[in-house]
Amino acid sequence: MKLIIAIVKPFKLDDVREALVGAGVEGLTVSEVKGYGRQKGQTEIYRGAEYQVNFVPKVKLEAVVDDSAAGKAVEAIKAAAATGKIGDGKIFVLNVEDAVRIRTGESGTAAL
Amino acid sequence: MKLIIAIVKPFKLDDVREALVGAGVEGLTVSEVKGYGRQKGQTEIYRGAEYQVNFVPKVKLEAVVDDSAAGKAVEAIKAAAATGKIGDGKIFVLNVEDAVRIRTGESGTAAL
Amino acid sequence: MKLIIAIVKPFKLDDVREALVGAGVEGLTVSEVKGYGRQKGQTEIYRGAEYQVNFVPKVKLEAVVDDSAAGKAVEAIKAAAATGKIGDGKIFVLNVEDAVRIRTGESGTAAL
Amino acid sequence: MKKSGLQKLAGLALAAMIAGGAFAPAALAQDAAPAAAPAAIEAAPAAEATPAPAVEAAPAPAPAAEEAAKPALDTGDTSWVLTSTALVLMMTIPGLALFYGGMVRRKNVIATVAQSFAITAVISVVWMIAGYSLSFSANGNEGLNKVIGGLGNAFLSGMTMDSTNSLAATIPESVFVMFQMTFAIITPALIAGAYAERMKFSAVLVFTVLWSLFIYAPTAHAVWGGGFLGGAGVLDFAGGTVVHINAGVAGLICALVLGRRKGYGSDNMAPHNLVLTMIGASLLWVGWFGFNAGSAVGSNALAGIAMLNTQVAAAAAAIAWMLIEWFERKKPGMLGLASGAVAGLVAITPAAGFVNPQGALIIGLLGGAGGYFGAVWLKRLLKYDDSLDAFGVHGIAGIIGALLTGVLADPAVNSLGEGASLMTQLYGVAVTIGYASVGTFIILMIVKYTVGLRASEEAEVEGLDLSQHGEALHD
Amino acid sequence: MKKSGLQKLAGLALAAMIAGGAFAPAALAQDAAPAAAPAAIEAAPAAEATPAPAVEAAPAPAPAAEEAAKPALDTGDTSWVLTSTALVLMMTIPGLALFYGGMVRRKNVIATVAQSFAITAVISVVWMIAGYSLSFSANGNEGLNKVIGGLGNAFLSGMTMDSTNSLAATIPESVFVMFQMTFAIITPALIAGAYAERMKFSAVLVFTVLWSLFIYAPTAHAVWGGGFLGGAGVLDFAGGTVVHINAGVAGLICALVLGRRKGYGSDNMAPHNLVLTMIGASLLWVGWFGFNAGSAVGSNALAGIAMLNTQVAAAAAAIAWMLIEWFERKKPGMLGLASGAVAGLVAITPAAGFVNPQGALIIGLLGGAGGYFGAVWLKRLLKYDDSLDAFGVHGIAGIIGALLTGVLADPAVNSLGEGASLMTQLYGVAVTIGYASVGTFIILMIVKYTVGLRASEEAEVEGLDLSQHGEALHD
Amino acid sequence: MKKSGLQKLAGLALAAMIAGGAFAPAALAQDAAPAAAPAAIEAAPAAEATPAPAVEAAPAPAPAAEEAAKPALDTGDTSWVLTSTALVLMMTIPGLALFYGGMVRRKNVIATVAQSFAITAVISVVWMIAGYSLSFSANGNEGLNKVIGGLGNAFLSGMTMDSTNSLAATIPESVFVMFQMTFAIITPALIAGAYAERMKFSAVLVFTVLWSLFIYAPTAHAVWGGGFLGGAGVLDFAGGTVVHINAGVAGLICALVLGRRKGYGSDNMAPHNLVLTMIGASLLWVGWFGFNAGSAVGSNALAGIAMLNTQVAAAAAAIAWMLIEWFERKKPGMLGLASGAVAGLVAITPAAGFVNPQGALIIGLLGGAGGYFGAVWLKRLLKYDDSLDAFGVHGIAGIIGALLTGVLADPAVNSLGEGASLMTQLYGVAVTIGYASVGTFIILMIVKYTVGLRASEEAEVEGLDLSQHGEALHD
Ligand SMILES: Nc1ncnc2c1ncn2[C@@H]1O[C@H](COP(=O)(O)OP(=O)(O)O)[C@@H](O)[C@H]1O
Ligand SMILES: Nc1ncnc2c1ncn2[C@@H]1O[C@H](COP(=O)(O)OP(=O)(O)O)[C@@H](O)[C@H]1O
Ligand SMILES: Nc1ncnc2c1ncn2[C@@H]1O[C@H](COP(=O)(O)OP(=O)(O)O)[C@@H](O)[C@H]1O
Repeated sequence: MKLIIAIVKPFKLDDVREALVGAGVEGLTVSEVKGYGRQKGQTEIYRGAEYQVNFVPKVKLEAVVDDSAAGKAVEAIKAAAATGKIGDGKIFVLNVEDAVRIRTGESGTAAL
Repeated sequence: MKLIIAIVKPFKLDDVREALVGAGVEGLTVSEVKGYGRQKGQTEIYRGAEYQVNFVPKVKLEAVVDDSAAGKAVEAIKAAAATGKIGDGKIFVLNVEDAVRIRTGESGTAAL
Repeated sequence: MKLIIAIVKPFKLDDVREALVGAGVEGLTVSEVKGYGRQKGQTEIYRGAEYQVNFVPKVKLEAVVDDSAAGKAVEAIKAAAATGKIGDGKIFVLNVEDAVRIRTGESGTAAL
Repeated sequence: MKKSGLQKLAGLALAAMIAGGAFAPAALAQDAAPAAAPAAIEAAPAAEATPAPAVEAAPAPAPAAEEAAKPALDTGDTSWVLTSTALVLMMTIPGLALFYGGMVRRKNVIATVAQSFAITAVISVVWMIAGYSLSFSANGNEGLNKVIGGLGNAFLSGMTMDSTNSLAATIPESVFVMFQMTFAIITPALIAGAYAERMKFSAVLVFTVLWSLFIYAPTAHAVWGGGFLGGAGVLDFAGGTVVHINAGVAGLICALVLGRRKGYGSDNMAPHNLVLTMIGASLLWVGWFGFNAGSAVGSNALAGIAMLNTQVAAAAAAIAWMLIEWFERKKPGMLGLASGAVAGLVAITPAAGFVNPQGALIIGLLGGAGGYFGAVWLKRLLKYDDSLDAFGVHGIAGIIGALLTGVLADPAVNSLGEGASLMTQLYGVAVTIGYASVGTFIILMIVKYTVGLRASEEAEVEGLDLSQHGEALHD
Repeated sequence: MKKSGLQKLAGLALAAMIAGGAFAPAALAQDAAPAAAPAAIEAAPAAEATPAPAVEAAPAPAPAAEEAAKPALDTGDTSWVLTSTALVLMMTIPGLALFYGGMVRRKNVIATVAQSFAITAVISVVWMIAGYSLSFSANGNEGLNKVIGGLGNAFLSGMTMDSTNSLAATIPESVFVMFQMTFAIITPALIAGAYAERMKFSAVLVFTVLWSLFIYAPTAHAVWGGGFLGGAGVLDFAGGTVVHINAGVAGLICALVLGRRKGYGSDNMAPHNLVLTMIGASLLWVGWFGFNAGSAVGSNALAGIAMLNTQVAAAAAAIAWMLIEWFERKKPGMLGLASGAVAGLVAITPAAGFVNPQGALIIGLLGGAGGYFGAVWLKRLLKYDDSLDAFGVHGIAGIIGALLTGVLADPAVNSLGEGASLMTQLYGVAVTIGYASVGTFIILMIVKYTVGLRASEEAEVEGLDLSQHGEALHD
Repeated sequence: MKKSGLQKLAGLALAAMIAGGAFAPAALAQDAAPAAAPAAIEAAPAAEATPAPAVEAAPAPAPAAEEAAKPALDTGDTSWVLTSTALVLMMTIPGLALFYGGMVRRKNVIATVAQSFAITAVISVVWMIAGYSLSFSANGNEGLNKVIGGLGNAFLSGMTMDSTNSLAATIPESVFVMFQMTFAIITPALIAGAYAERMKFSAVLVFTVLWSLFIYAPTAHAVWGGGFLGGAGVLDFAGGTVVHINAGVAGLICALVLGRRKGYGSDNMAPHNLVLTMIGASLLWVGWFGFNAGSAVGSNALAGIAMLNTQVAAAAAAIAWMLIEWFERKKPGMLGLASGAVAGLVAITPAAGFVNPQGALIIGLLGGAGGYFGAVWLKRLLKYDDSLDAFGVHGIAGIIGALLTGVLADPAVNSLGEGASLMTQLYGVAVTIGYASVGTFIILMIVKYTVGLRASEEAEVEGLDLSQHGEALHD
């Protein structure tokens, strides 16, 4: 199994979720994160004091999928999340050794 | 070493923490996340406009443990987080290549 | 490629970011998390009712780097995040199988 | 203790009467003075200070003989009571809504503020339909009049552009109706602190309507509207008994009947946003100027001293709570400051127009300490879950204030204070406690077996915001 | 419908006149009574109740013959209008700012509250420079005076420590200027609900200034300041037409011209913080006492009944909305309660000093239901994006209230209500709708082709907080 | 500059006197007029407008000869000052608490609002015990009376239901005590902006008590209570000198003595929630009506013009700040609008009852620009860390307003303005600056070497919420 981590623009979340579901992914977990990269953060000035906010709001999606489904999932994210502008984000793929569904105790691919 | 990622219901957090501590886990890191899965989110209606919130609040626990302790830790989470109802969550196990304790510079299992 | 996960004290975030950038890391992703470990949380008392908050606010940095850059990155974090006091945090290193830059479709090391 | 037993009986009798409309037992007929509630009499000396003589000096628009006796409307008095009405409404929305809303968990904040808001709406209409009449009109039946008003002013019929209520002769009746409405609103809203985070919204509404008609109206009538408590000389300047003890005791019964919140004692139930609570406490404090100084129903030295006493007591109580907390908890908190201030405001309420500022200082210090005792020690001891301490703060501090009014009333401030006595105050307190507890219990039972009282366990875990209102905070 | 067509024409004519300064067509010269707006006449009976006779009885400081006729300033009346001014300002900041601020998405909350705040600042100065004069001074040209005031009081010149406005003879002119200023402030601020989350900040400012001068001032003059609508007997006690229909209709035009927010219908646009909205609605409610009861420009029974009516209608409307929502949506929400209350407050505004409390109850129930209809059904039907329902709530409930005033006015409450007629009210409503829609459209076009109306798509996606103000919430 | 040096000396002398009780050096005995502070004299013309003649016309309740001379209490005046008291209390809690609370970092918000709240409680009691007496009673020793009141009214002894203060003859003394108390409360609360995010809570309390007794009371006495500054003709209608310059300068000294916050210049210290700041600024604005118009201590044209001037100046200053910011920072922000409004309110405070609206417009524009200069340029230049710009806004705008009062006072508005002079105003400003800076410094030293001033570095990093109060925001 693979853990696919995707960091994307927040307003793309729903599109990406739909694309993943379309690609057969049945579950995923999302967190609000702040990203640092080529896309620069903004500067805010309050009463003359300048604060550089180096981070840009992003969302991180994590989905564990069967090895065979990983390629399709990555493609789906890539297609749905792209705007062509800087800051579109990244996808990382990691190996997962085991998965367990807490409710049923199933493990392995059956747990996804 | 293994990284155990568990996504559980928020009100189970304290139970799970206690179970993990009981299983010998000495440190863990928690984040608030939103989950998508079999358990459906809720619909909110404001002045007639319907907003489907597809995500359900969950917490994600991450604990890095010694290879030998991983099985026990997974069992502990499974036992503590289960309610038997849909949405109980998942546990994933990944391999960790190295760990470092920042304060002391220790690395490997000693760092946990 | 390696995924470097670092859990550090929130007020060290900017120092760590700068150190990583100094070490050649070009992108990273940050989340607010709560940590449990040797450093204890605080107790709050409201009208005589005691609530133990077992978790301490931390930030989690995630950076995927080229294998060759991993060691330098870990060192950089270690140096920048240390205060010598309990709660300084941990660094974990995991293997990453693939990376994709959404905007361009590049993959592998080129995507970082 | 024999007397207190008797009074509980009296309370029960009251309940029976209102429910069944039975006649008042002779035992209650303690030669009630003819309906002269405190405020009414104040109006007289107050009027002297106002340019009333002008009326006498103006023979031209010669009014009828009976009208001549009636003091003219006073624009200054009217202005202050209009203002006070706005201030007291502000106490409930947004004041109390925020005070309570900040103390609950995040998942219940919308539901908690919605309770204050909905109670405001519902009671406004109830008051117009029947509440005002039951509280402040005379009941044709003299026996019944000791405990409940008539329905002659139902739907505010009988109120005209020229009419006044005898308790407030220098302001239009509409202004008196409105001012008193805001008291009728805040009282059941205060009870919400006790049942917070677990009562069904429908239950809140039904409970509120019944409680207002069957507990609040008779109590207000008994103390202020010409009933037996005012007649017996019980002093309650602005509602220590009618509002705070009443609501506090009702809250205690609610907490006992509903049982504890799921997870009480194990889950983290820390107040989610003390900034909201601070705003709420502040608006309660500011609004209380209308509550207490407005109860002079005039713009005069009595209003002035009531406001000053209010301020001194609130401040002293905040300091008292802060210091005890500093000692016991090692750190003084914002919640303590806010709670202390509210306890002091509660404690001074019955006394505001009877004591001097030195007396207010004492009442504040003791009220603050008493509130701490109620919310921190007593609750811990007895293990009931009065979520936001409606009883701990309003009940206990209300009792302290009501009793101290009997001790510290200064006739130089208010000639009505001359007859003040601890025993009479105790009598008023005991009757109110007895009546409120029995009556609230009965109403809760009625609600329980009709619409049901408590949200389902699932709903409670999910949070009342989503389960009761389908809404959530998104930030 | 012929009549309504005529009135639209009249509206257009008005627009032309103000823009070009042309003379009023004879068609409009419907023998307007000499400038006697409602409030002015009220002042008379009110004064009788106040110690006015004292003035007659005091021959010593013998005033000139003409002065003798003029009623003296009354400290009580003045006090209440001063207070009302504070209450109405509080309606806009922080009331309306929060009511709206809680309903937008998190990324737009600072921008939304900044709009209310900036509008307050800008209109205050505009009012001082020209707004007051155009609204409430007489225009030397009798024809023009039917539709717009003169510039004799520009920069408040002519106002002295002794002057009064004829509409409010017992209070200093400065107090009347201030009180009316707060109405001029809130009206354009209300429109912001329609263009929320997408209009450029610079456009907001320019639009506001033009709208206030060219739409608000003539309307206020026509209804209250001696113009043709007041002259025709159109009743508007506190601004149902001048404020709410006017702002609601302008909002609708803004929504139509600006188009929908990006993502409307697909993105989650749920209100981000209904606690803020609750605070806002509460402060609007409390502040509305100043709005409606203050419009009696005196401290008397008329103010009393206006306040009472305001409360009853707000409460009834909140209940009505809640019940419909409970039925349709299965759960009653905090947003519904707040929206209902505001709808009721809007609906009672024109009627507050004309109807009795029973009438207020009816207006509240219908106003609440009408607001629900406007904000939920109508918007869904017609698919325009009136972001926060400026038209749905203020427009619709305003129209309901204005029309019902013609039906329910009770001469026992206010003798001016005797002439009340549904047709006259309809006439006032139609003229206002016609004028406001045409005028607003023209102004929007001017703004569009000068500073531009809408924020760039990028700016809208990023959020107005950062894009317009360079600020963000950090918690 | 010789004169200013002299005045600093005078300031030092004052400090010595109060601390040691020494006699006033003859040098200070600049023939002070017998205690007639501005407000007192206003009361006279105001009274004329009120139905005072009625008293003369009413021979029946024949008062003693001396009483006949005394103007009667006026319910309208009383009503407005009661209302104003509520408004000014609301400025501090929750107004200032939120204004400041929104500007700090999230970890310090509870501590920041707790400071305002605790200061309110503590000063209320201090004022009752000694503050009022030291400020507004006459000192038996004529020399001392120039700089400090006596203790004859300590614990408010001597105040009766009939007594009045000579500065406010038409309202009960209790009302005057309360009204002035709210000024005594807000002044030290304002200073908190300078030491925010780093001062220990215990230090805040001790500092506040000492500062109120040793700096505020003498200043209030010197300007309003019959002391040498009022005697010298220094005009300060509502506290530009006594409240704002005083607090602003004290804040600067605090900032200098405490040093910068840890991380100043490198850490992100952006305001965490500008919605809270907007609420705070709005309530300050609305409450300021009580502050300035209430300072007429009557309900008359003077109150009216003061309110109008307040509004115009606040609005003009918000616009001025916004425009400068738009130019310099490219985007106008909510914080700028709020800061500008507050700067304008500060600037108009000394002038509110002396200038005409055109003058207020000028004061507002300059006050807003001056505040921008103080908070943005001056702070950047001099590198002190006045966390929330207590000095930048209150100090600078206060000075501008005080000086412009001397230039723009219009005798047609207030006959007292006739003697207005820039030099006299400068004298008042200089003495206040001198006295406040030296006195504050001494008090800070006392606190430093007793309870300690600054929270530990660890506590500062953790945040004052947890470290000082053991509480946290949970949302
Ligand atoms: N090496 C990395 N490790 C972890 N996260 C990264 C890395 N590089 C980029 N990211 C994340 O991806 C986001 C987008 O990256 P950025 O460089 O801004 O744009 P782009 O991917 O289009 O070149 C960043 O905000 C950050 O959250
Ligand atoms: N494949 C997956 N990858 C990542 N997270 C998942 C995956 N499947 C489920 N989850 C997480 O687990 C949670 C519970 O899953 P759900 O399908 O609702 O219930 P259950 O596990 O009981 O069948 C989800 O809300 C989501 O956060
Ligand atoms: N085994 C672990 N797995 C995941 N996170 C951990 C683990 N141990 C520690 N942490 C994280 O590191 C933080 C610091 O650890 P702690 O034990 O408090 O201090 P130290 O590392 O200095 O001994 C914790 O708050 C937690 O977030």
